[in-house]
Amino acid sequence: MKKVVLDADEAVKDIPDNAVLMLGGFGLCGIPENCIAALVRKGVSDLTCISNNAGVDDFGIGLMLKQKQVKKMISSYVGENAEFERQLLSGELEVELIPQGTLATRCMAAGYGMPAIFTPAGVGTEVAVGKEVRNFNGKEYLLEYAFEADFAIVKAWKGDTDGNLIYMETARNFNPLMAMGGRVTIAEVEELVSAGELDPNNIHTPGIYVHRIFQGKDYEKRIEQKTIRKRN
Amino acid sequence: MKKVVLDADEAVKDIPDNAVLMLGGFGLCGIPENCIAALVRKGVSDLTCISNNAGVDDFGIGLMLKQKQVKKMISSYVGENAEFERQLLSGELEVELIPQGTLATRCMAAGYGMPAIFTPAGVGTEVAVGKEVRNFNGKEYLLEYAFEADFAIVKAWKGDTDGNLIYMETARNFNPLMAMGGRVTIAEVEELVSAGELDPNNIHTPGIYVHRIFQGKDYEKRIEQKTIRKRN
Amino acid sequence: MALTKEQIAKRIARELRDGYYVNLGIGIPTLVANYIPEGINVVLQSENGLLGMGPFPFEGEEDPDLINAGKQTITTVPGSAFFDSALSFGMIRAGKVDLTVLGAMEVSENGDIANWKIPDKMVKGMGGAMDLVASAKNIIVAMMHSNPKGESKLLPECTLPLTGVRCVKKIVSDLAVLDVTDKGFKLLERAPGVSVEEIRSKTAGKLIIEGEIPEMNV
Amino acid sequence: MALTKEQIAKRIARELRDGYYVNLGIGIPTLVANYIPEGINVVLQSENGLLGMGPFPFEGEEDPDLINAGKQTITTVPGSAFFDSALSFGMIRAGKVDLTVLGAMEVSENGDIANWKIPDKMVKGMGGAMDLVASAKNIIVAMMHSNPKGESKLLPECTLPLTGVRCVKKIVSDLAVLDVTDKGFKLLERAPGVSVEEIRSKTAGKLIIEGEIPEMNV
Repeated sequence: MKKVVLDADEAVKDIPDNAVLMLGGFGLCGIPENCIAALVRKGVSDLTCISNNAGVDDFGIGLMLKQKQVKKMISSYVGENAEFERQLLSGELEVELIPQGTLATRCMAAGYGMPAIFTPAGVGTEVAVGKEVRNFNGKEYLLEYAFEADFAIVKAWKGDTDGNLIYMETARNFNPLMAMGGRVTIAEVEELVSAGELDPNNIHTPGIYVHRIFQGKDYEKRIEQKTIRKRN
Repeated sequence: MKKVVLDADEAVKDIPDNAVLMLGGFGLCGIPENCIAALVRKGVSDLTCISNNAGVDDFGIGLMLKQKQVKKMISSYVGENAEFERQLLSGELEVELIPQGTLATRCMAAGYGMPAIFTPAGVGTEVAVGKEVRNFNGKEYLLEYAFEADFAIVKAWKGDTDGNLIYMETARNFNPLMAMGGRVTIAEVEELVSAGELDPNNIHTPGIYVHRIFQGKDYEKRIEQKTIRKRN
Repeated sequence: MALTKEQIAKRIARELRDGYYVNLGIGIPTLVANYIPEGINVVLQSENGLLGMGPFPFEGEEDPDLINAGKQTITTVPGSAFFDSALSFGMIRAGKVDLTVLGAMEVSENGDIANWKIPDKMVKGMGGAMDLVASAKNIIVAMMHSNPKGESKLLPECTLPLTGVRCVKKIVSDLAVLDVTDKGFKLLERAPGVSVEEIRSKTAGKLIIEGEIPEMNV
Repeated sequence: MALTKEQIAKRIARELRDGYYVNLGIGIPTLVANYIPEGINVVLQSENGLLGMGPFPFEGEEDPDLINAGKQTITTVPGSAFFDSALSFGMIRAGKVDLTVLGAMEVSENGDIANWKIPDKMVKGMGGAMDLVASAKNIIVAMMHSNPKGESKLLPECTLPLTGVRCVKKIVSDLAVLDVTDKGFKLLERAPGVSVEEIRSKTAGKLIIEGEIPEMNV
């Protein structure tokens, strides 16, 4: 069982054009920076990216958009990105917008072997168009299908050589859900340790869901909206 | 927000006859010993107990069975209990057997606000009788409904005054799932600490799911099957 | 005088009860955290995966791994917990969050809300708004009574694409506090110095006025 | 000579591949862990909520919080992880567990399995068996070829209440190794000294015999 790979380039080397990817992170928080850079270097194209957001013009998935590597985005919110807007309006890029909780739960569903879930989000709105509506206990729910990806790419704080992962604070977000939803799951971590060094009681993603892991480098961890309060 | 109660007796004092309870634990591992003892003392009756197992004759839910406090058990496995067998055969006790993963997921579903889930467990067996079967991608699944309980009673290793819980090893089992499935959730913990003393990154059950918490005492933590290997 | 945004937030803060778990949306709702009454403890939920959100950090103490649903740097309070986005929306769907406060472009007299999309404008997405409005057991909308063109945002029916249906329970606008009832908007309070007549004229949806309408205490 | 239980376990262990995640049921399957071939690393899953199950503890080192799905005291190996029972069955349903080994009372020629209930006997429940057989991508059954009365347990159709349908992929009995194919039980190997004729006579379901059937290497 050799899950450890050298670096991001090795981790993503067999991702083909037209692949469906899940990319963890919320905004620029907890995104797989090293793998995104490697995908940009590799120049793979026509990707479908399932990711809550689409980065900003010069960071995150925005870097892949700039290179026109993305055919379709499946996201809940895609603001803050001028190039994205240009491609969308020109028809170069397809976008499917999905409520955030639905997106999260559809990723989770795949990892739990549940083919579909019911959620009230979007009932009575354009999100419900063409979808099965079902009433349980007087409340209406949409049937939404599980998401699976060819490759899920996630970023964790710490990981071990067996693929167990621990995330930091709100950088957890979609990462453990997408880690479960990949046919092949790639994890980049800030610190890679030997199996046995992480507390088995505090693992967020059990290694069974992770196929490749490496210690990333040069994390920028850019802050999208720095908000502070004054010391008095 | 005062969640801390004095002891098990105070925690269970308003549980009425005919209540539907969830009780955490797998076998005798991670069971809410203090609350079970308090329920026995209180003498409440005609309970429906959702619990993976039914304890043994003189420990766990077996203590409530001996007092004839249980009307119905909803479990996946109910062996190792002679009094249980007697009551079942005499018709005093009703039993509903549910596949273990289905039971776990139905509890989880309530905590995730999902009214029903799909699982392949039991397709083509007597468990499927009367249930909706649905085909997704060529595989058949049963529609199973979420479980909610009037009271969920769980046991954790550590907890804080805001209700955040951490479980120890395999004593986690059904506890976090049932903690999410109770309209009122009672947690007994081996060690109760002040809010802020637990690492927020390692919480297994966020306090929002927990309504009452207390530090239990005199934990026996009985071992059901002591298995050892020889030192050579 | 119409309320300021801060005053709307302050009025909404008076709806908080001790022990509430609360989700505050972006904009005016975020300001509610600044006016939590003395003696009331609430826990703020951020739907990206946090219970126990604290104030913004001091300069130099920003943590890139610690942001709120508006992507702002934040802090935590003692007793906080992190979790993934599925559990976060799970607890919302399960009704564990006591109160959700969010903004709206339009609200209809039956409680429909539109706040995510304007036709012919770039659509950024609904984020977590559809999940929140479909799931929260108690939703208060913080909004201006009229749009910049002077048109009422409290309508018989929403004209914009909906975010959710029959879900808004209460509105606190710059002019009034209103309950959304089976029969329409029920006027509960007026902003200081604002007349019932002004509110009536700026409410396009059905307005129910019963008895004396007191002025808000802000 | 028919295989002993230990030999059945040893033969099944030869089906393990490096890196496999494996769930071993109670009884003979548990013994498989004792025969994992040199150079093969597998991770044992226990469906109550553990990946990385180790051997039984030494006397005095039992931990009541650390048990397996058979409720036995166990240990962990480096790289283990604990989780709740829903995630545990989630990873099973999602096909992340590579191999499940379990016992059976009956298997039918189309792969149905019965192993949880005997009519008119006290029913203890299916535990996790129905979830496992419905979800595992690769199921090997460890069983005696015949019951104590001498009746075949490899049948045209199961007579006992089913645990799962069309799910068993392979059987290792005390007499033979067989694949379960679309057309019936396909004989792959015989126990040392056991004739094809004996296997044929003790297999009530359809048996496919093609070419020479080698003896097992145990």
